Amino acid sequence: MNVHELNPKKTLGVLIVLVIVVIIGFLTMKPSPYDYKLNVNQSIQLLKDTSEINFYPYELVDVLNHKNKNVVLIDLRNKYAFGRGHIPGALSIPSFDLTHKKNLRLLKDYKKNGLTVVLYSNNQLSADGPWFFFRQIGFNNVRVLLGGYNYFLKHKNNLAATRFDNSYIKGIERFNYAKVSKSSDKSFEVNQNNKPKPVIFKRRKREAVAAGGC
Amino acid sequence: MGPLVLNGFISSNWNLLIAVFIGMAFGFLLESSGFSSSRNIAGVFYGYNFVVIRVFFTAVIVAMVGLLYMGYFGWVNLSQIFILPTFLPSMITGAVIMGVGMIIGGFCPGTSFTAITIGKIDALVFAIGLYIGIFFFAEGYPFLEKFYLSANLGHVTLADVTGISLGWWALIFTVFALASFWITASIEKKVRKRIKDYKF
Amino acid sequence: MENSIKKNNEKYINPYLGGVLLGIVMLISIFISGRELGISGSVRNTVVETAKVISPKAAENSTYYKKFLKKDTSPMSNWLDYEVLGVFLGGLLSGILFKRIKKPFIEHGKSITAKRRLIYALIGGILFGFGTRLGRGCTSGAALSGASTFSYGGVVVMFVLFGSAFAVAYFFRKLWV
Amino acid sequence: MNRNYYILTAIMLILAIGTVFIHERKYTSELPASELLWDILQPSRFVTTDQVAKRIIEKDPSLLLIDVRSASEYNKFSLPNAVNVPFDSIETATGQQYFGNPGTKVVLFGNDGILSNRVWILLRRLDLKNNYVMRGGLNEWIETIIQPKMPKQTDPETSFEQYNFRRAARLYFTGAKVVTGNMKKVKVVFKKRKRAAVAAGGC
Repeated sequence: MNVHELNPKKTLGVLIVLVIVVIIGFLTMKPSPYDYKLNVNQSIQLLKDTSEINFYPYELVDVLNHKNKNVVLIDLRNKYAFGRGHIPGALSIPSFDLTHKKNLRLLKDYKKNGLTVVLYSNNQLSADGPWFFFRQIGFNNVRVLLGGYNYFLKHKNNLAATRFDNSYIKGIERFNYAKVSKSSDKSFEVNQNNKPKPVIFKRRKREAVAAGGC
Repeated sequence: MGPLVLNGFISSNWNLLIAVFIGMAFGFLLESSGFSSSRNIAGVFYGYNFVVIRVFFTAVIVAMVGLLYMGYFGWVNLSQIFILPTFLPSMITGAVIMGVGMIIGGFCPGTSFTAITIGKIDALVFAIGLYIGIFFFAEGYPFLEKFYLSANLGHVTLADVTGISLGWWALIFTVFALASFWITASIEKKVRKRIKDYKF
Repeated sequence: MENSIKKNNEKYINPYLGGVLLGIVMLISIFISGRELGISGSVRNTVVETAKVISPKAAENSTYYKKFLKKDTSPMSNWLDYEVLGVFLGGLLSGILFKRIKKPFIEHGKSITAKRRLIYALIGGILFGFGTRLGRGCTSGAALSGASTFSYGGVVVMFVLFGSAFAVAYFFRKLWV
Repeated sequence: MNRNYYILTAIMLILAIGTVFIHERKYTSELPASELLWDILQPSRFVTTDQVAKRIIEKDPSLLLIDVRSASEYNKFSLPNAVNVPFDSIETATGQQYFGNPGTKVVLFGNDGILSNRVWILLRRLDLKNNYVMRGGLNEWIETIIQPKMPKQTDPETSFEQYNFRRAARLYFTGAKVVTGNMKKVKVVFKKRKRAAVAAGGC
């Protein structure tokens, strides 16, 4: 008796179950809502040119008197802080809610309409992380407000004049470090040992891969 | 998500228990498919019984296709699974020796173990032979070491070697296997007409 | 003896059903442990263990045993041993279910005696055991599991193993036909 | 021949054809984008200049200071034993060797903590752990450690302790002359709240 003359009912059943599992797999698969659009190297290159990154406080003048309608301000602080005071016309999206579907769709719309999105928080640092994240997932219209809300609050009446102020600009040396750190007293010499020591590291452990074979 | 053990969903102690169950399923399927009979195994090479080809190729294509789907759905991280390393010269030699051993002995290790459980002495002798063979290899290892470790390609897949994606390979194997099923069925029919005394 | 084989032959499950289920078992194994099946590695472990028991010194000096004689054996390394234990249990279960378990007997072709069959089984086992080490696994470990994870070496072993068996089948036809 | 075999063959063939069209996932060691923002919003990576100074003074062997500024800035001044990994070379082999080593705490610093924070984000994206950012960078280092301001008498006691620590740290880092006489806060016993002065005497 040849096996091909028997009815493979059970085999068919098992294979159909397999097909159902595959169909379930397709149905339950969630496409990730966003993914990296810049690789790490591109992200590093992005940091080199600051003109595309920064939004200066004096640029707010045009936004506030509605001359520049291409800018959307987004307040990343929590709702309470927003309620106590914010830059006029700003939209409140607390930073933890940024990737909610609704907000992501909103940001996508802004990008499609060619609007510049300016993120701000109390200081530059708090808005800088979300800004960098959005740049990496492909929102090239997002900028960060230098100085943050605190600086704005201090200078909101003379924003245009801040063009000549650099106290809010980060990443520059405010001191002559080497000079300041030298003792006035020459009896001791210090900072002799700030040359790096050779550091030897163990290699990082590789990711776990199942062992196997016979 | 998977492999569950590597990603910390299951402790490695449970893993050993699961190994027993997986082995049980494996042993059960080998035995119940007829692999515990050396005549069934050897039959494939004389054209009167293709059960080995059928079980083997079906398992391979189901696992291949299933693996790709599981990787696609994100159920298993394909970069974490074990892929047999490739040492072509020693593997080809080993496979040739295994092929001869299979014809002479009528078993392969897994099938001999299941055959022992149903009381076959020849399977037990085959398993003892396995043990001796591995012992010989271990003793002769100093002479074989260079050959054993030559041409190490590492854990490469077909896609790494050929540049054709794994999806195409799965399709190629599936078509090949399905074709072989239909062809062997007709061969079997013809050969069995000739061998009248063997009842199937 | 021949009669009993004939009588029970019909009780095997459909080979395609066995194949599909075996494929699913391998997928489950990959999903849980990240690896597939294997048998001969466990036999190797046994050899290594016995070598350790009989003469620990010689085992430590042997280049081959040394590879597997680690002080802190990780659980993954004896995964195979547990799996093989399962293979025995599974075979037993199937044997009971399908009523194939009998008193110890020797299965052999009509043209050879039981004694010759045993001698051939031993020779075949020795060859196979030697081959598994060179091939990094047996039919299940290298050919079945290797091929189903698309391993280049696994696919090569699969084809070469069956090819070489086909090539020499003619010379040993008396054993089986 | 049973008809069901044709069905089986067809199902298997369709499944296999499907695998050709599903793209293979790219497995990178990078953190999924969906998890990166969450990590960015956690403030646990920030360390203060005081904490860094303390670790340096204690010669903590697990501490590794990384200067993310350019090489020329680094050559002018840097923190003791700091290693220069300019932000644009973190992905190179020389840069990578410093990050993600078990048992090492990497503290990144720049001029203001903005650049080092961005570097931290990139390192986190590369799934490298145990990195920290020195808040305020070198500017704050100078302001707090090298030129500490004396707290006002009304400040809480902790700020005096901090000031004493900073003066000692300054000594360590600059070798400045010891100013004799320890600044001790005049103990002010805080009453819960000053009551409005009430005229003595009753009615």
